[in-house]
Amino acid sequence: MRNAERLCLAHFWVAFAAFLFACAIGTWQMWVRSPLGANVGTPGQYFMSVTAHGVSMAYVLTTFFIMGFGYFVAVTALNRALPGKLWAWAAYWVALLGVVLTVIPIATGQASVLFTFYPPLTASVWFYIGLVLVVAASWIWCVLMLIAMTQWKRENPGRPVPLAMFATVANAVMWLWTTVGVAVELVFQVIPAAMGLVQTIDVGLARTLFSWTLHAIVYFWLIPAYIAFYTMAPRAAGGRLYSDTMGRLTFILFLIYSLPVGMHHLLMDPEHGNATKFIQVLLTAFVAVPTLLTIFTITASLEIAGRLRGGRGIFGWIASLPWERPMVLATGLSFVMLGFGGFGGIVNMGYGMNAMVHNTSWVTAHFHLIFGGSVVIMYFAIAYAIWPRLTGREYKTLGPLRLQLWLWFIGMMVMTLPWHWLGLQGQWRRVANFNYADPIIAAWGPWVVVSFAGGIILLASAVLFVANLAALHRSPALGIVRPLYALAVHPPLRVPAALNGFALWNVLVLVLMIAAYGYPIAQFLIDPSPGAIVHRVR
Amino acid sequence: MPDITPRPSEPHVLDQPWRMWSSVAVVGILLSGILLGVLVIPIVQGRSVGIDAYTAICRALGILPGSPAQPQSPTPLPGIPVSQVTWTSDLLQILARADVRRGHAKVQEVCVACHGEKGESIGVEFPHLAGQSGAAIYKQLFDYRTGSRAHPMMTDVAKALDEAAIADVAAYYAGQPQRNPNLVTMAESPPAIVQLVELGDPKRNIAPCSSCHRAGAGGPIETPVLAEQRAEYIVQQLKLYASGKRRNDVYARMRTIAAQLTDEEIRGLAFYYRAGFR
Amino acid sequence: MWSFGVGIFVAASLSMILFTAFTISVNPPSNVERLDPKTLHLSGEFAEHNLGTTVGSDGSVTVRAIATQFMFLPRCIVVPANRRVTLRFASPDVIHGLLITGTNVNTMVVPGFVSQVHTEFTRAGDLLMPCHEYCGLGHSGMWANVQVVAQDEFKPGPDGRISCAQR
Amino acid sequence: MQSNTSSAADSPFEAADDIDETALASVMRSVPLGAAVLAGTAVALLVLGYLAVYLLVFIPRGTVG
Repeated sequence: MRNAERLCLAHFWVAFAAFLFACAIGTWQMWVRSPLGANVGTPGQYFMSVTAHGVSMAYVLTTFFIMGFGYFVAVTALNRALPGKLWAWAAYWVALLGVVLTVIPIATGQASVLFTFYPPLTASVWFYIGLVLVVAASWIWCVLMLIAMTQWKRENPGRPVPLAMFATVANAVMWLWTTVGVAVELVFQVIPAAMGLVQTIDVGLARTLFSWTLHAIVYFWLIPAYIAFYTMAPRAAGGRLYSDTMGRLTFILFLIYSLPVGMHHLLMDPEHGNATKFIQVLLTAFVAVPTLLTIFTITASLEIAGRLRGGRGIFGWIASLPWERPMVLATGLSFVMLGFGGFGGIVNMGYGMNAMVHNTSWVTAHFHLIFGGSVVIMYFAIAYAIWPRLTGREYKTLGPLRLQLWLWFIGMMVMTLPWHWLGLQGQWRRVANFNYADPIIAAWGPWVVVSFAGGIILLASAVLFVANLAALHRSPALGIVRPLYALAVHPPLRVPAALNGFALWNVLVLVLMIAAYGYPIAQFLIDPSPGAIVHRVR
Repeated sequence: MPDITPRPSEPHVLDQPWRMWSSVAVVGILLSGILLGVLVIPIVQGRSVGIDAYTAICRALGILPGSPAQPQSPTPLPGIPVSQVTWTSDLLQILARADVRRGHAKVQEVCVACHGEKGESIGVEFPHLAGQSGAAIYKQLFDYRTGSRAHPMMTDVAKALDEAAIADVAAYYAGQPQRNPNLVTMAESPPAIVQLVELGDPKRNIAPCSSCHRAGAGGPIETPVLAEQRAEYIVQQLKLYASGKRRNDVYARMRTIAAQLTDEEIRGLAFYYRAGFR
Repeated sequence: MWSFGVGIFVAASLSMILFTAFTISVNPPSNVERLDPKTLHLSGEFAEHNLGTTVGSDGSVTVRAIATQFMFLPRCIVVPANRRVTLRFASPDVIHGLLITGTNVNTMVVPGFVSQVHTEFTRAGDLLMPCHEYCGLGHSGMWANVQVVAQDEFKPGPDGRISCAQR
Repeated sequence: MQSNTSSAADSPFEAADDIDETALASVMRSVPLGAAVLAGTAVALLVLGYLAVYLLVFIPRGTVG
């Protein structure tokens, strides 16, 4: 089994290397944008940096972490060897090759188009080909996850798939659906333009296809955090999962409602009518359901733990939770950030209300809180939880781990709360510098400096995180392997096929996607919009 | 210790209500969304401003332009173009596939006297054309030809060329070795000029010169590349833009910027981009 | 019980949207009006000299502006306070976007389409209208100024045109 | 990571915990009251925040459409 551990570690180290690098350049960007960094760096350098930050965080950290974590879950939750290990390694190397191909044009300034592309701007074709390879590799991972679950079900007829694996496969299935949009955009529109085969591009169609991917991709990143909430946090706290069914429902709801909602990223776009926007906003409102179910179920699970440890009264159980354990601490901090991020989110999805905040720092604050905050802090907690098992070594003390989690939380709050405020004032996104001589912008200056301080705290936390993991590789050998996954209060004995597989849900996703994206995409085929001239950045 | 001994499920009995109710819920949510978004909201909003239901629904779906909640009064206005060049897909393909040999012949016939066979101009008032963007050369020749830009010599020269010849000439000069940023003049330029080129001037709302005029910057398609260019030519053209005597820059992209530059800055920029030392 | 609460939450957030849509007709700016970005400058309403603020014979105020790499044209827009204004934008090149600080005016400007926002500015003052979508290396230097003036200061010329310098 | 066993109970990762069933049963009489109150309060605050932004910022800035 050493091979499976090496496989996981190989993925995680690529992910965390990209993460550390992205944190460093992210902090640099905040300096450039602040009043302290006037005339630092050219726009070329700045947008190169933004592109690298986005690609590292959104594509490399997430994809490699999720693949590595998926392999870990498939082996440990199913308690059987990973099928197709050679394929898994092949996928790893293909993804790594993709990263290298993507990084070279970014570093040479030939791909300063940000990680969200913005056609008709086009980068060097290698930038896109590299990203396609990363996605293709992740498809291999999806298939391996599906095979692992199917084989296990065949060996264990009638038994419920362990929740951690069920959720991982839900994520794999969702990811296959998710990537269709961006894959079509890249293969049929952007790559031909980047290669010079075509001179114009239908921008409305490109934006629509990208929006297909743009929301669900965030849930792809998020699901590992939710797996930790449901399967690891209750055990770490010394309790049980309040409801296994709730967990299954949550992941199913993520699968069906994360996809037909991407157009809420296009609310301010002119190429779609109000009606289709409204339909997707209504579906977006239902994306809140799985998160609200999770908040309740996990809080109840922690309450079980707290009361078992002697907590009394309505809130007494909170104090008696073992907050010294990184997983419990991270879960608590993650929930706080999820609350603030959710607040920002319901304003974003507010149909007309989106006009108040679209493309302002409010949005940047929202996704940094949700992804960078509540999700990435759970990536930390997962890494801390499974690193001893991967390396066979034990922490000498948990102090630095807790410090790191606290620093991340504080840094994230200090960085993003001012961004919300600035966003409401109209501070816009994606600029290399502000004209602080303007009276409106001058008033923002102090808050920009505060958020920059938050960025520095985050960078310190990121360095400490990698140092903590690296230190473990030289720590004493692990004594006892503690169990990782929580039991449910009522462990599921039989579950309906609907909660044990994805056939029904795939059909419903198809129905929803046809209803939500059928006409919005078809309109570009019925009446193609006038093409825009391709602008090549290189 | 809980009993976790597995027992086989009875899929049909257990599964049927799940199948049914989840489908009902999802389809119900979807239908209510369609009902509200396509019918109720546009009809109610349209009624409040006197737009009939059919028009309101068509606007909501995006079949007709406009908002279902606002009267739409399109006012077609006549317009006078500052340049008649239209960058179509076909034109860009023609430029990409233009005949360089024919272009060379044409250059030797009409251009060589001032701009040189390889695009190295023979006098300070003539721009170097070697390695210049083909689209930029095409745009200027076309504008001379249609009168959007005027020059005592170039107007007649361009009028004698047809569109295909313009494309050939543009492609030929574009294919000559590219001129590179002149590191010496860049190093000798005062910081304020370097800043204008690299960072622009936020206080005056001037974007960096390099965000369009560097090769491969991804700016407007017709933007000329500035590198090792005749300083005198740059000064002259910036002044023409500033005074509004030259106005074939689509949407006044250069007129607005040039009008804000001081004479000293114009000279500084010309020095920064000047040719020499090869 | 909790699912019930979740249901209430979803219903409440949706009814706020519906309430706003029905009472004050708030929608996202969705004006599916195709216009070829390659010929914008040749003729029609987005030709250079038609840009800016125009008051129609019916008293309607329309602002037309171009978002291009890397500036807006006109670079300053004047609008009246507390009066219905229609803003129309188009891009001849790449994707842009804009907001006006302190207001709800916000739209993407996608080449191939006319973006249209109807609004009423509620307070007079000098505002900023930056490009908020990445449009290339000069993106940070792209913004316009917006002057919202009181009704009695808003005096268009005989041709119905008014610009910042004039007022 | 052992793969030679088939029962989840034998796996070191999903092993039985040492929670006493009677203690759990007694705790389950009060769960999820605290969770409902805590999560309910958090969601209520969220809604209040949303309403505050809606009424204090969005509406005064004028309608758009």
